Amino acid sequence: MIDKRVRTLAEAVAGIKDGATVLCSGFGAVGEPVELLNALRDTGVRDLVCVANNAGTGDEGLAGLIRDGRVRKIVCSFPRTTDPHCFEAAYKAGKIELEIVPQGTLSERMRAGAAGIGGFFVKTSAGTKLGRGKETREIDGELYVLEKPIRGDAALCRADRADRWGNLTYRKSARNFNPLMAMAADLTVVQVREIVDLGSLDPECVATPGIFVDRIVVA
Amino acid sequence: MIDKRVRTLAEAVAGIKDGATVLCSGFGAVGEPVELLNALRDTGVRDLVCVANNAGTGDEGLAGLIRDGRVRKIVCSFPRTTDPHCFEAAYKAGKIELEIVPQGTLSERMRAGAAGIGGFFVKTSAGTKLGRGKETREIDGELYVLEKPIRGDAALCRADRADRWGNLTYRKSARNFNPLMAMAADLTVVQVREIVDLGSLDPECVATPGIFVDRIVVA
Amino acid sequence: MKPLTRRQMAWRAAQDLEDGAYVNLGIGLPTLCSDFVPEGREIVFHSENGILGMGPAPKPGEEDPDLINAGKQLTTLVPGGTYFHHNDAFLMIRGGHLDVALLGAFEVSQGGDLANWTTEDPNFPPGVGGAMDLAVGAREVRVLVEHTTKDGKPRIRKSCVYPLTAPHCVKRIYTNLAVLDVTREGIVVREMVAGLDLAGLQALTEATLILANDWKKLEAPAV
Amino acid sequence: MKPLTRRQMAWRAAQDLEDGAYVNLGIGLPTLCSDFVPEGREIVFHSENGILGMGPAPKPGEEDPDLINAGKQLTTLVPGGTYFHHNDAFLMIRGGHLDVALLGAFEVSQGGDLANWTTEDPNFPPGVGGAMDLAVGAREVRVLVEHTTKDGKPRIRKSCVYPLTAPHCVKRIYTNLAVLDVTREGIVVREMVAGLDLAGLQALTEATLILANDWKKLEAPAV
Repeated sequence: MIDKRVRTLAEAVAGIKDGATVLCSGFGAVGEPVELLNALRDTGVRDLVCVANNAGTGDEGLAGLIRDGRVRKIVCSFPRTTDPHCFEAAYKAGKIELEIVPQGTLSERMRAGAAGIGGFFVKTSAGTKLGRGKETREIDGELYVLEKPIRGDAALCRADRADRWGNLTYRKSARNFNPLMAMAADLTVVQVREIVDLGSLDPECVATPGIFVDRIVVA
Repeated sequence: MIDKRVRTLAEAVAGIKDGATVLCSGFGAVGEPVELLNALRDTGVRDLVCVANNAGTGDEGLAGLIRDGRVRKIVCSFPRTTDPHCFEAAYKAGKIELEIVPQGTLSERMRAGAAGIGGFFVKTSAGTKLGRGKETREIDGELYVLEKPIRGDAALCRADRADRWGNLTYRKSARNFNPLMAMAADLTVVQVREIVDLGSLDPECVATPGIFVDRIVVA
Repeated sequence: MKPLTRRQMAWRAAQDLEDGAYVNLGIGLPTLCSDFVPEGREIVFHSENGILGMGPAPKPGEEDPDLINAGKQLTTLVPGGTYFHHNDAFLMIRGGHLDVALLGAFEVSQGGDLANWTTEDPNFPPGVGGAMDLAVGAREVRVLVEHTTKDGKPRIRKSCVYPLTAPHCVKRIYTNLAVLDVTREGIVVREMVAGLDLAGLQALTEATLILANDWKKLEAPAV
Repeated sequence: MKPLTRRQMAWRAAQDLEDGAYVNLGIGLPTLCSDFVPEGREIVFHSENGILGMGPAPKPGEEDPDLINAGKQLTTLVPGGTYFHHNDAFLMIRGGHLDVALLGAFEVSQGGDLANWTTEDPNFPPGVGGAMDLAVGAREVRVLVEHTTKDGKPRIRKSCVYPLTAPHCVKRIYTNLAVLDVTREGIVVREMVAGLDLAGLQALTEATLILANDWKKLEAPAV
């Protein structure tokens, strides 16, 4: 029987090791798996590379991991979102490495990681500072840069409803990076509002099929 | 006001020119926009390049276009599906050009066309006859080939329900190539079972947002 | 001479959004445009966090914390609106599916280069968000920007001083003083506020301006 | 010696599908495996036309023309099953999300090369379908194939004569005579039908075989 439910947040994040690359979902605080990120901090794990859109908001979740010095490097598109004081303090103190990636490129690099794409050409960042050092190619008269896939050792996600197979639905704009990051990691852990019976999610409306999900926990 | 509804099949396919590249959806006959393809044949258009998974089944739809000599070239993964006699006759008579593309590569090439990706590396076909002549690259010790985007001048698709903005839902495995081809063409025309009031499709369950759709017709 | 207010600038930019257009509004000033869509036009607003069909800000009591725009403000969905994930949102952007991206700017160059993501201030970590994707992906990029900086330095320059968001992408510029088009021949003045002539506008602009034969007075209602 | 029937071959391959596995069954012989999943195991069958959680063939009267498998036969969906588009179906395949692809073959080489898409018969147009994507993308590729052609020629060869589907991809081979693993050392015989010895099996195989120390008799119930 397939049963991806785990009972505790600690079980949910078990096994994520020092130095791991962790995809941290959410757009600002919306869709952010705050409780999973807090539980990850409680494991004592260190030297993380976190991939996220922002760099934490307030003091919980990703911000808490950064505040407690657990994040060696953050790969994100826009670190300064609402109340980024944890990140700003770490950045000014030189305690965190920052890699800025355009939001669409960040998203597409994770999709490539999920889809077995070894690399891809996009126009985004061509001819800019963020495109420097990247392989370029002229395609049909326009300049493209080669981008490489990103995969996580783990992805921490948040959804609305799940069944025991790990099928997921989301609410409104809280979907954001969740379906994408869920596909792009070796271990995908999802906190959900509610777990429902197998077969009660509409098969036409599941946004993340369970094949991408390893563990679900209610939080 | 946005109103993508057209009244007749003839209006729906108007403007597709000789020599056009037409993305023809469907997996075999399931999800195939048979009535749109028949209407396209009735326009008298010639020298089409059709991109499809198969090469027509029976005598209607894509098969009819091929039988009537309107298709100069077909790009597909598997020409011989259920009852492919129109294609087989044209092929044996040397009247149609055939380009075989692995199904996943075909799908990904159209997505690249839809997504502004200039090219991408995949392992599929590397080291095989279908990979010959393609640029290759070793990435992390494995051989990849470079694939290029496909875009259609037009895409003909089939959906279950639509609203006047062109938002679409599908039924079961009739979804197949439809959402993908709908994104990858300059003109996307969709035949649907039913048109419903704006706002009556669940915004969480729309499989093709209307931005990709130009015309809808009930058929 | 009476420059437009920020709300008037947004009003002016909104007048050019055609019925049925799919539009992404950048964070800040461009976001205001959604308040000024001319009566009778249906514009579909796109947000890079997975929304098509964004509506106005929610009424008190109708806020939903799971429904925000790209600027992380609470928003709403209109009938016909849909949700999707981030990757599909950027497929729409990069794949040329948006008719217009209306963006803010630090600078625009004579050749249409856009600089809007970093001033390289060492006190602030940089952040690019979706700006570069929008700049290369939308079918038409328009910019809403004050004509000069607070201390009077031109923002429309021969070439950008700040790092580029994308080269050669801007088509039209709305400022508090003028409406300008980036063309092969140079930057063409389509509209100017009353009391300003080409010499006066040129004095506030580093790029060389060309006055359109059919230029008009830039006017906006009190909004 | 009594070779397995085709249904017995499918039965044998099905015994190795672990509880919880995500599995794609190739067209033809592999499709039969879904009838023989051992009691108590939940296997999620994937179909490249956008289905996870395919069930058995529909009962008479319950057929839905919009619900077919990759072989274009009518099928069903089990509770927990989902639908998605072709591109997501192949993202699952190419991205290494499937545990097992069970495929048919014309030939398999000693090094695990697979040839299953064309015999280059000039009378038939070629067709590859999803075979190449499955061969490179699934975490483990297993093959179900008659040990020899109808006229007795070996299908397990030193190198493939027919054009490859993918090099070095096959891990395990189920034939009507044996279960074989492709290893670095060569092709290892794990099971053989009663009445056959290594010399007898080798005589029907072009690739060099190695007998596993713990080899077993290949047995299947009458299915």
